[in-house]
Amino acid sequence: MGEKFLMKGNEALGEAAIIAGCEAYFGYPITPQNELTAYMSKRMLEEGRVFVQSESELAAVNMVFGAAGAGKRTMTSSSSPGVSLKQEGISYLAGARLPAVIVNVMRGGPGLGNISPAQGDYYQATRGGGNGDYRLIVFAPNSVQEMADDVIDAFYLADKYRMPSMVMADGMLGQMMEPVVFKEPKGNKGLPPKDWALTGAKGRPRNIVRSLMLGGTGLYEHNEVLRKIYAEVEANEIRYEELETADADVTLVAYGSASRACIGAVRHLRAAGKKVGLIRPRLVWPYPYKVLEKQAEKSKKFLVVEMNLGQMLDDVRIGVAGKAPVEFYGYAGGWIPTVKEVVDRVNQMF
Amino acid sequence: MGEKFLMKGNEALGEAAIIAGCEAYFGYPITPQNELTAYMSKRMLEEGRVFVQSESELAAVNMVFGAAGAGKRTMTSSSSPGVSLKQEGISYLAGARLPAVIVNVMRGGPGLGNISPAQGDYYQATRGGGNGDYRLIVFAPNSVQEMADDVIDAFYLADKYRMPSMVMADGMLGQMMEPVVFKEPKGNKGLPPKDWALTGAKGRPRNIVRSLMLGGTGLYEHNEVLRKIYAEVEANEIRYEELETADADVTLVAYGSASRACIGAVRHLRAAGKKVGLIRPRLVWPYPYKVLEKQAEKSKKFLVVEMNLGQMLDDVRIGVAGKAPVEFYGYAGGWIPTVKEVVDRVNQMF
Amino acid sequence: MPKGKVVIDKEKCKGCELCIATCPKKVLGLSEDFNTKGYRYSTPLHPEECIGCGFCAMMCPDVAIEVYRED
Amino acid sequence: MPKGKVVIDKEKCKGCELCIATCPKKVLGLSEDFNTKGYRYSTPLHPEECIGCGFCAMMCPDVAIEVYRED
Amino acid sequence: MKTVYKKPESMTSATTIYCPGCHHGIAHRLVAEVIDELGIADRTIGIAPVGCAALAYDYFNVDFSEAAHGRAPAVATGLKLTQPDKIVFTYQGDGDLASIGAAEILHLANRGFNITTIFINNAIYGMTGGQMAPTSLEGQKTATTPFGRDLKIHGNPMKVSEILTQTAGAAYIARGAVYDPKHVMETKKMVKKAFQNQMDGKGFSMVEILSTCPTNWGLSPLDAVEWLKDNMEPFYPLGVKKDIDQDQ
Amino acid sequence: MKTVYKKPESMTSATTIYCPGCHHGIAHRLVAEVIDELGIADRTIGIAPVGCAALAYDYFNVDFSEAAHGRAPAVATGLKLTQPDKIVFTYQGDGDLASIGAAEILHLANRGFNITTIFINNAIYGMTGGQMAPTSLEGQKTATTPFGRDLKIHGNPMKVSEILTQTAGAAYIARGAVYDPKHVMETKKMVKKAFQNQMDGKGFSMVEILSTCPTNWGLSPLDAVEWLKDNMEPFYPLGVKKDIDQDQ
Amino acid sequence: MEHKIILAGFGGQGIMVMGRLLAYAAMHEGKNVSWIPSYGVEQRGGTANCSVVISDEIIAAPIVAEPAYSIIMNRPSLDKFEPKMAPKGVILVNTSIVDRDVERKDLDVVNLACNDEALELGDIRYANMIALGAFCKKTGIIKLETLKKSLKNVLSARRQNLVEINQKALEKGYQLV
Amino acid sequence: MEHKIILAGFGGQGIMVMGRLLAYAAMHEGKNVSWIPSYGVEQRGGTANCSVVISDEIIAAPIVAEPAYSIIMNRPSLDKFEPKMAPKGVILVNTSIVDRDVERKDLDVVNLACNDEALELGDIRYANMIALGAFCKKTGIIKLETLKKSLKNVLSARRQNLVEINQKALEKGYQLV
Ligand SMILES: Cc1ncc(C[n+]2csc(CCOP(=O)(O)OP(=O)(O)O)c2C)c(N)n1
Ligand SMILES: Cc1ncc(C[n+]2csc(CCOP(=O)(O)OP(=O)(O)O)c2C)c(N)n1
Ligand code: SF4
Ligand code: SF4
Ligand code: SF4
Ligand code: SF4
Ligand code: SF4
Ligand code: SF4
Ligand SMILES: [Mg+2]
Ligand SMILES: [Mg+2]
Repeated sequence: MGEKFLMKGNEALGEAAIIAGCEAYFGYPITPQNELTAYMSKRMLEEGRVFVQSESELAAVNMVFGAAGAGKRTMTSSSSPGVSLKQEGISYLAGARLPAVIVNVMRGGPGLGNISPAQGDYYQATRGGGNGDYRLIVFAPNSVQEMADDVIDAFYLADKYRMPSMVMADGMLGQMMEPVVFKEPKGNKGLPPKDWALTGAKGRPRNIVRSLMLGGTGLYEHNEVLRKIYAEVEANEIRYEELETADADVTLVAYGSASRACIGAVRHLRAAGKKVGLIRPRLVWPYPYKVLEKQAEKSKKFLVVEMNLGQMLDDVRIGVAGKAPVEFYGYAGGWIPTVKEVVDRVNQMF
Repeated sequence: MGEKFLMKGNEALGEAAIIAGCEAYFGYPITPQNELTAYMSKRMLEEGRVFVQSESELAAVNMVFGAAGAGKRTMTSSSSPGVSLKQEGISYLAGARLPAVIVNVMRGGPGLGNISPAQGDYYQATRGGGNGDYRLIVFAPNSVQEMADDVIDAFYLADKYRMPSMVMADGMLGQMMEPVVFKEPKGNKGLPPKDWALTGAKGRPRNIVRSLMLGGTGLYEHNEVLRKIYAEVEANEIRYEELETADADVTLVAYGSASRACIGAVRHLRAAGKKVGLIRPRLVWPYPYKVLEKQAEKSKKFLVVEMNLGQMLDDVRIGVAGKAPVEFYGYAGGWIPTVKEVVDRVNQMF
Repeated sequence: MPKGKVVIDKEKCKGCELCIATCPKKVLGLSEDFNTKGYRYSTPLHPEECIGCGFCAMMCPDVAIEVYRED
Repeated sequence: MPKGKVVIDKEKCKGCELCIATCPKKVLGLSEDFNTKGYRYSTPLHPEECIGCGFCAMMCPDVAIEVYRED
Repeated sequence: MKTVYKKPESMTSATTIYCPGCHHGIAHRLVAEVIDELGIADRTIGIAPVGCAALAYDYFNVDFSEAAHGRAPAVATGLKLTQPDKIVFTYQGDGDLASIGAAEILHLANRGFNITTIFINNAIYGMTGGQMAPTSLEGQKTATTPFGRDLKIHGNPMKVSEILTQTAGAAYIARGAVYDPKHVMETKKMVKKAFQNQMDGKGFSMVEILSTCPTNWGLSPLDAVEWLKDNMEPFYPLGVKKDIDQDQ
Repeated sequence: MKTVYKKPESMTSATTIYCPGCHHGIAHRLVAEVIDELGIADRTIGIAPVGCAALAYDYFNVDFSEAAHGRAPAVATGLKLTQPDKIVFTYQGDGDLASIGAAEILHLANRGFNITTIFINNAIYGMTGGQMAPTSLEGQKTATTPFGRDLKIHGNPMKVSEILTQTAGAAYIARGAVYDPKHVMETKKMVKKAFQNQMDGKGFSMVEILSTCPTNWGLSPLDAVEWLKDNMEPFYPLGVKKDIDQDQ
Repeated sequence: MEHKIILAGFGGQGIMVMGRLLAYAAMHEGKNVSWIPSYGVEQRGGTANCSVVISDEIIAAPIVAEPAYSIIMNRPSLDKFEPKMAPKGVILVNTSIVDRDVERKDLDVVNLACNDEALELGDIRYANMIALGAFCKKTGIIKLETLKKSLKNVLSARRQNLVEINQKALEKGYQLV
Repeated sequence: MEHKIILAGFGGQGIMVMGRLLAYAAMHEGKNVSWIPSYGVEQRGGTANCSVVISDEIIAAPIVAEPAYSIIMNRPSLDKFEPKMAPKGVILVNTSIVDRDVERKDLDVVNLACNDEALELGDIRYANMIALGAFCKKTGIIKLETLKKSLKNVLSARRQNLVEINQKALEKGYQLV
């Protein structure tokens, strides 16, 4: 165990990226993730690595495309509207099978919205806001510690499956300070070599990085490769936490910031003798559908709590598959559930 | 009934927009929707209306923001990667509650992909590839005739609910010629006045068009307004077609180009005595969940057919809610189902 | 020298001192006390010196100043 | 005048005639027949006139031409 | 007594969110004064940027649209082309105009559409807390150049007005400042010309205004003025850079 | 007999998809010849645009990356900064570079990062079937200017090289053509200089090449050359526009 | 009845116009009809082709994968589409340009030197109409009269003066089978 | 036990540092802790405030809506947070600047002229530490020693020379209650 630091989530994301061996960071300022860009502007230079404040989010994600194509660990970060601008680039990364880490510190939407914490980009993150069939491995941390851990894993899994991954946080997590201990990264242990990288064709046939597959059945076959990889990720990488689910009559489902109030609520309601549990997906893609399916066999009701108008709700419905009613509790544009609110809402279900 | 024309889908989209009173079109070339931009470059000038070939898709959608803000009927069009670039702008349109029509003539993805027909942007269209909680009214035509009809309705519904709408076609529909008869548009009958438009503050207090809601509970309340409108649209505007569903053992679900082979397959299979039907959503948002739910009470199995790796599949699963198994048949990157393929696949289900 | 009059809306003032620095007659200075937003505000310490040139108003980012001059 | 030799890969040629127009010695012309891609291709009609200046190759967008010259 | 100065009609009475001494406020005032003097308030439409001036619509008494970060020129194009009789202007910061919106302003200027732009160059991203802008100066310490802007690492400061003079469609490009009454008056003339040009159908006109950001420069408003004079003005010389009326 | 001309090593033997007489092929060849002559094939990384040259990687025997439409400068930045010892070049059309990618090229040039750009100006969008480009000329009929480019409606043609000379970071900006052997030779020198500059760490270098698109201009390859000489060249004068080696 | 047709040749041979004419005529005869070009990069220099489907019912698949009918105007098109033809399909081959025979024995082959016949009318550009006229006679899918009447719909305003000569070409092709 | 604390005042009053110090000290005492600023446009000129939560368990809500404790350094903050305080909460008010009394009767009020006390130490900038020292004594949430030890964590490298004087301010505040 290393030293314990008290750090802002945004800064912890940055330091974790440094520890994970991020060699190039490209970003553009936007609240509430500015501390991350600022942190990298200092630390990357100190470490002799690449930092560029790009002219836009579009440029940033395409710089990432370049650095990832060079076989480097690379990252970009933004907040909601900025991440919208990256959608084409993210689709390209997925299409060209380039590993990279994208951070979204979500804020209120739609449009310019505001800078309060929100979870309105769940659809975008889990279903691909860009064109075509592709997926990101999407981490949904709920604490500064998890933000640090997830960045390290995000780099690793991106390399493992040769696909982009995302850490989906929100303004609350980005802005708050909590204690954090940085874990030892796995390095390149168990990772495939990046023999596809563009490093100059010295002593080998030339490499090409691309998502364009014109003519014939190239793109069709490429999509079958993607389908296979995504199935593999779904088979291997389901991550979630359960809290008091074994005998729960009501099962809460929540991720990220919203899940913290739910943890408090479960504690509170259990103390009051109510059988309430929580399923908290740690990755929201791949999604723990089977866990929900199993839970639906015992739990009488589900309540999805999100800081949006109901997005993960779709996934819970798919997982529960009609075996129990699924209710929703959520608001968008700056609402952060309190323990009391969740408790009150759950109490209506008994 | 008007004259019957033989027209390319892309051109029919354009002519229908002219008929619907589109006052300003902003576009950027991309295959396979180029004929639409070209058509507008000629016809809009002939009609004395506004045509701009913008410097990019980003610029196009933000020009639409301007023209919509002026209270004009306005449209932009593109194909998959270009529509990805519009995601921020679309989110802004939704946030600022501006009516506008966006056309996506989808091609193969992810990334640059290819220019073959595909349906890989279903998620993006129905769940908002941009940031925040917002929806588009999404039309899914399967013929040149429907493309023409849908554009006219898309303008009308956009104005009715003060939100952007989308016509989601694909390369096959855009490129093919079929007979088309242009229907009479409803004009502004039954539509609310655009008293919010930016026309100069002569004789009235100034108007402001925006999605930014800083401070206090403004954005929260704004999202509640959106939630209400979306619920209204969901209550009023469900559109779908059913084919031989009454006694179907197997129900196909498909939209757009993929649905044409399914229609052929239903015909073929019925001729062979197999009880097969088809549900074809004409709008994919709002989605006819209840129709599927009802059908799941009688149909033994469902098969979703899409030219992607399974996207509407989520919606069918939500609608069917575990009452019957839902299978999937689809490939991405240029695959267009043939009648024979669908027939063979359905036969495996008996 | 014409005679001028400067009127400052103390609640609009943010105490930036741009007006103070620009006044050719050193008419203005910061108040001792705070306005409700917590700023020390600009105020005419020597109103009699004012020539109504309007420079202070020209420099005020918060449109807190009105200037009048004898015809 | 030095003596040159021009070699044209008829399958690479797309018959654009840029080489033909540029040849100072009018060595080249279009073939009567088509290559497998359906193009009439450039061919030395007067090979003996070639001075090996390389202009034709310089203009060929399809790198279909090789040029040699006597030392 | 006759009134020498009063709040322009085209401004609301709202108190701005700008920091004490921020030149945004002066720039706003000049625009409002010009709108008043030209008598166009009831047919003017402004476009607010994403930046400290994002709430500009709270301060101007004319119709206003928001624009996504950098896209004000595109929004202006949509508004103006559909209503050629209206006066449309964008108001943009250096991050908005020179960084993320570089393509849009370049194309608007090159097309030469009849639109007016007020460009606030404060050599920093004010709104987001003081990051480097394309216009930040060599050596300037910002939130994202903690060791100072190093041209090798962070690239060169961008002279937007000089670049835009090379576009065919720009009718008028000028750079002013508002750090003293003399410059306020000169700059106001520029702003007026930029609006008058639009009324006369002359094409794209832009006034760049060198401005302070005391907060993110970490200086008092008065020290910020000195810093501007000592550092920005030498690198970004004031004056009219292009004027088709003069050049012809 | 000695070899006067042979396919450069840095080109593959694949037949291009380009139309007969398209100048893309000549431009490719020049770049490949320069790479050969500088002996940098095994450390060069090219970036293909979205445009007719989207498949450039099929024709060059060096490492290659695709880039999203217009974003080649950004992709180049990612590749170059992480591997400063590599030679990175973008190859972009006028739609790619001057239209959708205007912000990226402007910022790359202004930063002055050590990257080389080959800019194919054929006054049209080739790949998508002949729409107006920012560089299309007044009166030019294209798929999206069916009545000819009207400056009032469609805006002015853009002189990209002239604009980029105003950036601080551009070390070398030149405009060549390849319509006859003389210009091919001259333009090759420009291309060589643009690559040599990168090897010498001098900063951003770009060569604009006026090129034909016989297909979308609706002309034979030879008529297209004449059209280029008669129409494009007068508006886009050839020559070195900026060279820090000369200017100093 | 549903007829699935492929028309294929070089870019300049008027393949698309031929397809559109067929489609227009079918529409005028009250049929469901679809026309779709193959589009894409491969078009440059390669073969151009389009699918036409004529049907009494809604057309399920506008892109013809297995044509029952085809008009083949050059050699690469023959190479490409001969293997794809439906069993016993009708294939019309422009022998003026195509330098090999159809190999499949099950196909119903019409060999016609379209270019040569067109040249007799003054220009090889009418080869497409020669072919279509012959196709019309051979298959009976559409009436010659309708084809002739529909010509005005597919020729641009500037080319309306060519209606008559094209009608002649159609007739000539019709006669040749 | 979970302690929900709001610290509030003007921008320049060192509110954030005060919060971070409290959080650090709590961390050093082995507690779960969170610190979060209110961020946004309203910061400019308005009040700056941050939430600190110190708990033995996982912290469910880092943003404090209903503080049980607060340190109020200026008048607008009192106006804003007094109504939000939990019943019977502890509220420490900097009477050097705040020109009204706390109105709620249920609250446990500590009035302290922090600026004046700080001035005695040489600079009103130490007012925040005076307040925090007093808060420490009053609430017992954290040990004075831990606060003092944690100072080096929140002062930047350049400011480490100010550790001692700040420790003095903490002590002084501690003594004043
Ligand atoms: C797409 C997008 N990217 C980033 C931001 C965050 N952002 C808001 S304002 C701003 C920059 C403001 O700087 P400038 O344009 O110079 O205006 P100033 O505040 O200095 O007046 C940025 C990057 C955003 N809102 N949207
Ligand atoms: C985001 C996006 N927008 C549009 C396109 C479509 N597109 C492909 S190439 C091209 C323009 C090509 O023109 P140019 O850059 O001049 O290259 P050329 O083909 O003339 O060499 C366009 C608009 C695309 N692929 N991606
Ligand atoms: S009007 Fe002139 S003299 Fe009077 S206070 Fe203002 S600046 Fe000073
Ligand atoms: S310039 Fe205005 S805001 Fe600044 S001190 Fe003077 S009156 Fe106050
Ligand atoms: S080498 Fe010179 S002379 Fe010989 S064919 Fe080529 S151009 Fe003509
Ligand atoms: S230049 Fe090349 S492609 Fe063109 S005709 Fe000559 S050999 Fe053929
Ligand atoms: S941050 Fe800077 S630009 Fe923004 S209001 Fe404050 S001083 Fe002005
Ligand atoms: S379309 Fe034009 S640019 Fe593209 S390959 Fe053909 S001639 Fe060249
Ligand atoms: Mg700025
Ligand atoms: Mg081009």
